[in-house]
Amino acid sequence: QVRGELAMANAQELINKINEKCYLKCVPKPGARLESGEQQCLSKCMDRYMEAWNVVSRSYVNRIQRESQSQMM
Amino acid sequence: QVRGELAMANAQELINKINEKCYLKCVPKPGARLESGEQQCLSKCMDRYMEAWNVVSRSYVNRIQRESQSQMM
Amino acid sequence: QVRGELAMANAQELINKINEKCYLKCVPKPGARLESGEQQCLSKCMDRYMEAWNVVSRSYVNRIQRESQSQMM
Amino acid sequence: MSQPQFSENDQRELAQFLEAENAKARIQQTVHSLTDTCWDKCIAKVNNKLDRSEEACLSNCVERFLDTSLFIVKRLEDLRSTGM
Amino acid sequence: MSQPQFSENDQRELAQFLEAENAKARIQQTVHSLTDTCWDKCIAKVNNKLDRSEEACLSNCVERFLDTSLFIVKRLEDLRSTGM
Amino acid sequence: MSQPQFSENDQRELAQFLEAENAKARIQQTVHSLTDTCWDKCIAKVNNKLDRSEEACLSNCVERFLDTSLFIVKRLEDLRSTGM
Repeated sequence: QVRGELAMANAQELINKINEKCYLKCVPKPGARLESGEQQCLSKCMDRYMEAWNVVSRSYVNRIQRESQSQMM
Repeated sequence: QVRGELAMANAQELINKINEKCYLKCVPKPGARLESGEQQCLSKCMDRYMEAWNVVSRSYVNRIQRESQSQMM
Repeated sequence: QVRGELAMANAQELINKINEKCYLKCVPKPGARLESGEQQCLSKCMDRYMEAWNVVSRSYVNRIQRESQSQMM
Repeated sequence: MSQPQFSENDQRELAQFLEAENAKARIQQTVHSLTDTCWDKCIAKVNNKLDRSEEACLSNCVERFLDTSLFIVKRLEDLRSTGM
Repeated sequence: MSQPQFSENDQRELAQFLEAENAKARIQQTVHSLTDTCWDKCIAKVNNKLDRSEEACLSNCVERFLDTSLFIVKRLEDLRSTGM
Repeated sequence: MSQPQFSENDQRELAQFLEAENAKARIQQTVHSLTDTCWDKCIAKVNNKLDRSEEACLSNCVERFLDTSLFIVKRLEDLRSTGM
């Protein structure tokens, strides 16, 4: 249950960040509806943001592991 | 008493946001005193911010109500 | 012990702010390593930020004292 | 010190009241955050009145932001269900 | 487990100490937030020393920010008392 | 209401589990914050794929940000030990 809450919090934070960053990039002038061009931009932006999250996560975890190894030597 | 605290927290947050946004807009180069032109700008900015808050609040509450109605159908 | 925690929290917050502000200013295009020019910039930026913190702190404490004196008269 | 005694009925009413106040606080917090975002998007300079286009921009900004939020959540679910 | 016993005097001193530490923490938090705002307003590029105009800008930035805060609170009270 | 009884062993395992979950939550929070910073630094416009230079920028951005953090902490310690 703790694990579930953690995953939820993580997904929620990811959604909030994507919302903030991609709304800024893809909907510069909000109109009467979400245009199809804006929706395509949001889809792409969302995919890129999740890729970026993965790259950052990988780099960060690698770094932590390198540091903890070098401390043990 | 809970209600009072809520109203207080709401007013405090509004004051903080107005302070942040309007100081940025109206006092680009802070001088030895708050000039009368800057004070006029602050008054206007404050009124506009509170109007904006009301427009946003109305739109948001409308949207919540529409969504909760469409879910009940 | 409370005092120690407070000093720690204060130092940590200062480090976070310097990290955020000076990384933004000094490392516009992160490369394969922290270049010596970037390191020099970070040193200077860090010193300036701490000076700025001191100026702001002094001004703020002065102001609080002036206000509390004028209220007592 | 003795605890005050509440009937079950009192307790239920208190819980409802607190829940309603909580909901109100969450709504106000969202309104603050939306006003922050939409102020930056819609208000370039401060005039004597919000003009019609600024007001329309603010209201569209709220609606489209919430659309974006729904769009993202729905797309995440689609991606998950197609097993990506 | 037994609670340690404090005299009323000890308790009062402890409460005063904690209150003072709280006040210090709030002041430090405000200083962090003001430094953040005023750094962005006053420091365009990083030199070998804060020059006089940057230092004056920082100090004015703090004073005017607090003036702005008082101005807003006072005006809110005026609006309320004239029944708007 | 009676408290459930845990053996000392259960308690130790529970504490370890919670500690590990806490560490995971802190790491995820740092990843969110680094992604925020590095997205703004590295992604100017949204393409059909992260290209090589964007990916390198993101990874360098993380590494240099952490270097910066270590640099600051180390320099603070040096300043303190030389008595400034």
